[in-house]
Amino acid sequence: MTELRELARRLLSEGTVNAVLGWEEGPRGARPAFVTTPDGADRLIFDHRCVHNLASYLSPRRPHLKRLGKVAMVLKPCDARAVAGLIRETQVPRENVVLIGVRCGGVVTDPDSDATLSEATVADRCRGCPDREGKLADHTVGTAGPGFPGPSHRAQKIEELAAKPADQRWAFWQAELEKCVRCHACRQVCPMCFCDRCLADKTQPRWIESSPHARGNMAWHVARAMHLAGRCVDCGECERVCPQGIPLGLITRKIASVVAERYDFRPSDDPAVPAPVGTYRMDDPQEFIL
Amino acid sequence: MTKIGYFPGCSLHGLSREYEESLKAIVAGLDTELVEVDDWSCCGASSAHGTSHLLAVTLPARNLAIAESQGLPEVLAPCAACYARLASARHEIEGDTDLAGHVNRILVRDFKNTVKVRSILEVLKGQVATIKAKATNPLKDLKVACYYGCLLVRPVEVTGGYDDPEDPSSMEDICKAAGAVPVKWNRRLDCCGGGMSMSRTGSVVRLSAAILKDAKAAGADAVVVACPMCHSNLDFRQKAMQQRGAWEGDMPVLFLTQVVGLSMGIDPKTLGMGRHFVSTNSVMARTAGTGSGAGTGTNKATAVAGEVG
Amino acid sequence: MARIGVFVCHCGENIGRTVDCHAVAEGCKDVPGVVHSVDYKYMCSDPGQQMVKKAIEEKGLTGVVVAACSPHMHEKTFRRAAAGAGLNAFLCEMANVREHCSWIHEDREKATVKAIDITRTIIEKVKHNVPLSTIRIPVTRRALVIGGGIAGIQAALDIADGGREVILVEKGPSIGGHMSQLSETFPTLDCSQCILTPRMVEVYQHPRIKLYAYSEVESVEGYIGNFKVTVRRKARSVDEEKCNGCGACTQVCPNKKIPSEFDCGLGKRTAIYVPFPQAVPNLPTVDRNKCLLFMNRAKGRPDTCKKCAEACEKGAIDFDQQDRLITEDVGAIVVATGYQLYTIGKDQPKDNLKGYGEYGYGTIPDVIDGLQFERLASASGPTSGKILRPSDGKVPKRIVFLQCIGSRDPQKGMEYCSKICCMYVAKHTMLYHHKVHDGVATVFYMDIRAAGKGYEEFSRRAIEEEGAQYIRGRVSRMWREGDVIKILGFDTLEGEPIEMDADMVVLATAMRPQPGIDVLAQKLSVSYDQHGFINEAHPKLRPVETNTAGIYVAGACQAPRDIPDAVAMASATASKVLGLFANEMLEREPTVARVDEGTCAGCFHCERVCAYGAVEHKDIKDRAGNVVRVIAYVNPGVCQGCGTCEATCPSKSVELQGFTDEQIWSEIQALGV
Amino acid sequence: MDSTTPATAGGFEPRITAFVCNWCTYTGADLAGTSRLQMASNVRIIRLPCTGRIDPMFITKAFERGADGIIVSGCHPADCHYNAGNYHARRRFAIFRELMDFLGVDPSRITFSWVSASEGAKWRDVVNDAVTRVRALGPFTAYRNMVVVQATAPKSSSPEHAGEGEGLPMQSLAADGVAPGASKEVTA
Amino acid sequence: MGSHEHSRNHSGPEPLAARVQRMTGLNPACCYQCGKCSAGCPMAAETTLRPHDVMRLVARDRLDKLADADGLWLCLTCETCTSRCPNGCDPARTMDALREIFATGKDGKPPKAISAFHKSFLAQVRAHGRLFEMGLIMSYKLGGGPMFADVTTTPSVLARGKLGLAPHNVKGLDEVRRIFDACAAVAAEEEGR
Repeated sequence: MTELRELARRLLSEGTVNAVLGWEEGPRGARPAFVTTPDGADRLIFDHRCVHNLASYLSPRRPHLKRLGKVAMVLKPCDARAVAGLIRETQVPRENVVLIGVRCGGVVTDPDSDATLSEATVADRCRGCPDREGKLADHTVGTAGPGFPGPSHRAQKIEELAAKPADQRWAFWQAELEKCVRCHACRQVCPMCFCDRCLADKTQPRWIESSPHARGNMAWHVARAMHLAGRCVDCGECERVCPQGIPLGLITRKIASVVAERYDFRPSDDPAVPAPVGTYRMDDPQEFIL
Repeated sequence: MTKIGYFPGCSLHGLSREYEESLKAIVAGLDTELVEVDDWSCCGASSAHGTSHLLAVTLPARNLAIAESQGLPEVLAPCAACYARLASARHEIEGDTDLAGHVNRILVRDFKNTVKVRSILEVLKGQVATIKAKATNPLKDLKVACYYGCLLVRPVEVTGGYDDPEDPSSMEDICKAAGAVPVKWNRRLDCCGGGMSMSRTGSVVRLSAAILKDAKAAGADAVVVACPMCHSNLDFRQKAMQQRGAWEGDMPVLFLTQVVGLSMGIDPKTLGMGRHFVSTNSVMARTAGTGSGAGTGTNKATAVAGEVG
Repeated sequence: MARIGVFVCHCGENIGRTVDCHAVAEGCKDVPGVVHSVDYKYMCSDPGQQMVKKAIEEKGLTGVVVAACSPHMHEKTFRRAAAGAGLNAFLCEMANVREHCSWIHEDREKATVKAIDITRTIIEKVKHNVPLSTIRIPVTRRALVIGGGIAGIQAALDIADGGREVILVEKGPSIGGHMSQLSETFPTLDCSQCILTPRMVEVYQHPRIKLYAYSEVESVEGYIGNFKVTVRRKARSVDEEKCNGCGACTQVCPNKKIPSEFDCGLGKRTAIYVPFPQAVPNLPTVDRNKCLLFMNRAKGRPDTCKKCAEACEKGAIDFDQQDRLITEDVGAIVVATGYQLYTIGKDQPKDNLKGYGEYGYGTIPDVIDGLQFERLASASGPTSGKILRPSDGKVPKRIVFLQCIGSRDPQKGMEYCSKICCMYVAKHTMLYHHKVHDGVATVFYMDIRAAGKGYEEFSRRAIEEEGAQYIRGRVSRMWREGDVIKILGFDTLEGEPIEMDADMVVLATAMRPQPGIDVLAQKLSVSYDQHGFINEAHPKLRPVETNTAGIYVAGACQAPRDIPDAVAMASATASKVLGLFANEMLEREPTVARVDEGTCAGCFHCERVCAYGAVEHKDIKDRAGNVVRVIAYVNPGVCQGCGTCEATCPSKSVELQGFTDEQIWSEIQALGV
Repeated sequence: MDSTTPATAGGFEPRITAFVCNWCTYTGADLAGTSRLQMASNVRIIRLPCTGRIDPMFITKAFERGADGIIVSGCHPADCHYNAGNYHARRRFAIFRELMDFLGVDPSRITFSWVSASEGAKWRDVVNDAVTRVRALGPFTAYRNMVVVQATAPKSSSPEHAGEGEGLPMQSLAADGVAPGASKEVTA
Repeated sequence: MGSHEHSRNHSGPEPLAARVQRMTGLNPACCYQCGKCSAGCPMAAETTLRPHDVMRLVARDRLDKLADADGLWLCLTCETCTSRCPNGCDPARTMDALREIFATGKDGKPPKAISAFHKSFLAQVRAHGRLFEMGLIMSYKLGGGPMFADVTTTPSVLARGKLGLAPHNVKGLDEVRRIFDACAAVAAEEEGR
């Protein structure tokens, strides 16, 4: 923690950056923080409650951050994949951000909880996560816990669902999709959803019906899943912020596994690694095509 | 000490026991321990291969399955024929899930096909530096014709390509490390007649004699082999070649392990030098006096050969 | 408000027999926006077209739907008719009720319902059609030809003779290519140099050809009609302006033992050299890897030698010359980079190429390839045209030719047939017999492929009149024993194994594209196959075009080709180029993508999926000139109109004209329950 | 299979929307016509320049608008008029198909095929097979009726499940903690 | 040609090429008869069927011609043919499959000596789990092998301590026999085709 604060203080006092984006202690647990003065660096914390994917603040959709000019960001290994994605898709110039990597052995599901990190409380995405530090970082600080070996509960649920007859899967998702109120929190929090004008807001033509019934919701979540295919970094933020508790992570994770199996691709924290959708191999499998 | 699984095969416990004797004699010096596959059974050889594909895969698979259950990651099969059968079985099971299922049902084992099969060349090739270092009695003037035959380096799909199938070099490298001088010759990949020694001796005589003649023309003092079947055809059958007028003279035929053993100064008797049909005395004479204790070794070998001859 | 006219065609009985055309016309009348709906026997006939024109004029139509045959049949016809009546051609669309309906169904009722569906779908689409106009792009009427072999020479001469300027870029020090290495050519046995040299000189002297020899294409930007090409003029270390080609420098060069590339290693050259006497341009080049002065420089030692510079009266030797980059604007590019031969050695450029261990991996000295034999047989070659074997200079009395080495061999070489080997092997046996009267030429072959004018006659002559021994079968192994080469083969016609002694063996090795073709193809954004051959746009109908508009392909870089093929292709590219250059402006269908600058997020997914490199980055600046956003821009000159970008764009900020989301959405809506 | 009564299923004719590329499949369908190959009349073709132009949203929209089945068809690999559009489409729809399957849409409602300009007969077979397959699946009312919140599972073949929803599987999943919250029990 | 057509095996429901392809996973039609296999075959001078002949006869459905006793059984399984084949055919594996077809005895017979040797060899392995060489020599001679060919050399073999006089039985004999029985059952099934 001291290491992190000293580094942040130095970057701010030397004028390398105008702000450091990290976490601080809030009234209800850890919360994102913008530190703009060297003294403010002491507010910074990093521990297992620092769940949020701060990369979404780098999105060009957040002009207030852009106005700050060059910033530093505290970076978990998983967030590094999102930053790499933003660099890859020309949303963030690499030279505009200083990345302070923190070594990480897992975070909890809920940043507001005061639970300690344990097998019971750890976020599902951390199960089996092999990365203790992000390779993209300019500086790396702190120490990491041992991490949590798998298996992911979501992966188990996906298998469970996949094993059921299609009509039961349909019923399951109908029940879930009916709950969606189209608040678009999933979109707002997603670091990879950075369009100025979302497809869902386009009216001519309107591909996605705007009223929150299952049919429009279906179109929305299908579109979201397709847009994130091969781009989703599995930060779990969409599911965490969903006020209706829809298990969105099941969809993104399912698609991630499809992409991994078919195209041997896993989200990378190397911006030079191309995403699998937008490229192809002449011998891609095509068993489903007559 | 590296441990490696060991599949002797029937020949090394029978007609070619000098191959096993010399192998066991040199591995200690190479800091290697052979862990024999428990209760191993015959690989099926060319007879299973010529009769039933399934049999030719399942018999080797039993041995690989046992090795797997012993926790052995790799198994050395010094006999080139056993190596070919084991490695082929491994390769075929790997590429054919139906066959893998079939084999597992017959064996009633949970065989995962994880064991790699290694030839003697592959194993010794990795030890060239050690062989060179341990060669207290390098075979300085011994000109050897390294004979690969058919099964050691091909097909590449089965061998994994540890050596070039058309222009191999591993045996020459090993012999060089032992101080011998490999000659350049042309028939080192030709077939000796293989398993037809008993059933079609005439063919074996024709093919093996051509090999020996070429080795002789290239100036070789001895032919080096790594296969009991090749050894028996080239050594044991020399008499038949002479009788049929296909070959004159005596060409000693040595196992590669014996060449390495001699260079290490191991007692020729331990290496089974006396078990050959064609006397190896000329070889011993050539290597005499080049290293410590070689003289006595040579004498002993001569004595042994004399006894049985 | 849309005013759509619907015209239903009976096509005689073709549509009318199964579809109730009148019912279709009636069924479309109640579609909102339709103000006119009629049926007629033959819509494509003159009176039919008049009906359309008249309705446009009288009813003030804003869109026309012709329910008739496939748009591939008559879309142009009706669009022209609409344009004739003053309606933008792209406001007219066809509903395919013949091929997709009346011809494939028998049930009249069902077919009529379907025809109405189809027509209504297109009506909904047309409501969202917008007037489009043909795109016009200016054309720079100069061409670039890459490769100075016979194909490149022919293309350059034809284009230049057609009145347009040509830049000819050749990688090596001289043009002429492989043809300049050949002795005589099949099937006429005329001297290769004799027919080629005049053409080379013509290139050099042509007022409209700018020759850049010893140069390579560095980069290519732009699109059809508007390419910007950067050429790297490699340093020859010789001042072209000063040199008079006297050759004094090459005489004094002390390093005389360098294997000559032109003689395929059979002859020697100096470090400063002219590759062959007829070279164009006739300029020496310093091989900096072999020149003593440069070798010393590389080791940090002071300059020594300089014998060539001392011998040069003109002071043309310039050891400090640097590579120069030159930019040229051209409107079309011809790729004619030619071929190389497969080598049988152990080191191969690709995993699937293995070389031939059974033939000694190229280590047997008297086993040579076809081009080496050409040099032996050539009067200007290292042996002055005598057939002498490389190992000891003796005349080989028994010569064996092996065909299909590396060709038709998916295991170790190429699966394709190299096409020219059958013919040049037949030629080689003849040249051999002409020069070695008591010699025996034996050929191991699989098939004799002599499909060409005079080819079969030629190969029969080699066998029937000149005594070549043809054995049908391949050779399993080959090795050297003493000074003979032992050959283990099989005669499949006799059914006998053959063990044969030869004094020399000539391998007819496969033709492959030049090394580095992939890099060049990527620079040009043209596609190539797994072997590296440049892909033609269509194997039958567009054989000399590539998938990138404005780039053409000639000769053996497209597939194995003989000289007549390569020359024919080259002339074909020239005619394509001259056709393109016939007008100052190029007209293009307006089916291209456009970016909505207001909503583009600049993620460039479109750029990644564009097969043509049509997507560019565009800076959006504020009033002070600062770049505030970078967004995508589709170059209409390059876009081919596939629409993959639009399907990929997450925010739907790019639209393909003629197939916009709104148009397709309307079609899907129209099919609704 | 769908939640339709057996009586309507008997006379059911599926509506199938086909999204095809202009150069291969559309031309192949033209050839089927020129060759007078008779086929089922249930398919309505929407012509696109390339399979690369086909957006998954087209398919969800078509289902919303009442399509019971979809055909997506274009040029064979290596034959794309635009070099690579079909390769991009292949990846896109490989993923889309698995997504729809995961969401409970029977993948056999969506047919993917490569039909070249010379494969008129193949186009006929693709059409006929798709019609037969989708006819057996029954109308896809489950999709277009999603707007009316319904608890009816789309594919319960057993009549006792019709109208009362797939309460059991949902509850069992909910009990596992994946789907917290009870589903609304509103009948169509 | 008439007799050729006449002698083609039309009785079986499955053409030979298809049968071989099913057994080997390789398409016999791949052979373009270049003869490189036969050029390298060490037995080309002795056998009546060279590898490329075999490939041709399989493609032409000529099981009758493939039955020649001096054909397939002279193959040494050296795999030179396969390793040099330019077109990825596998003549060695194809001949394995054919011998397996013939081993059932329905369509043809291997030469007595070779078949006796294989039978004796496998019998030893089935009996003991490993090869008992002395037993093999005895059983081979009794089973039809040339009676006196090797008798002269056997004593010298014994003198060098090379031949064991008693067989070694492996502990897992049950398993070895199960393998033999299961493969025999599969062979019987194949014969039924």
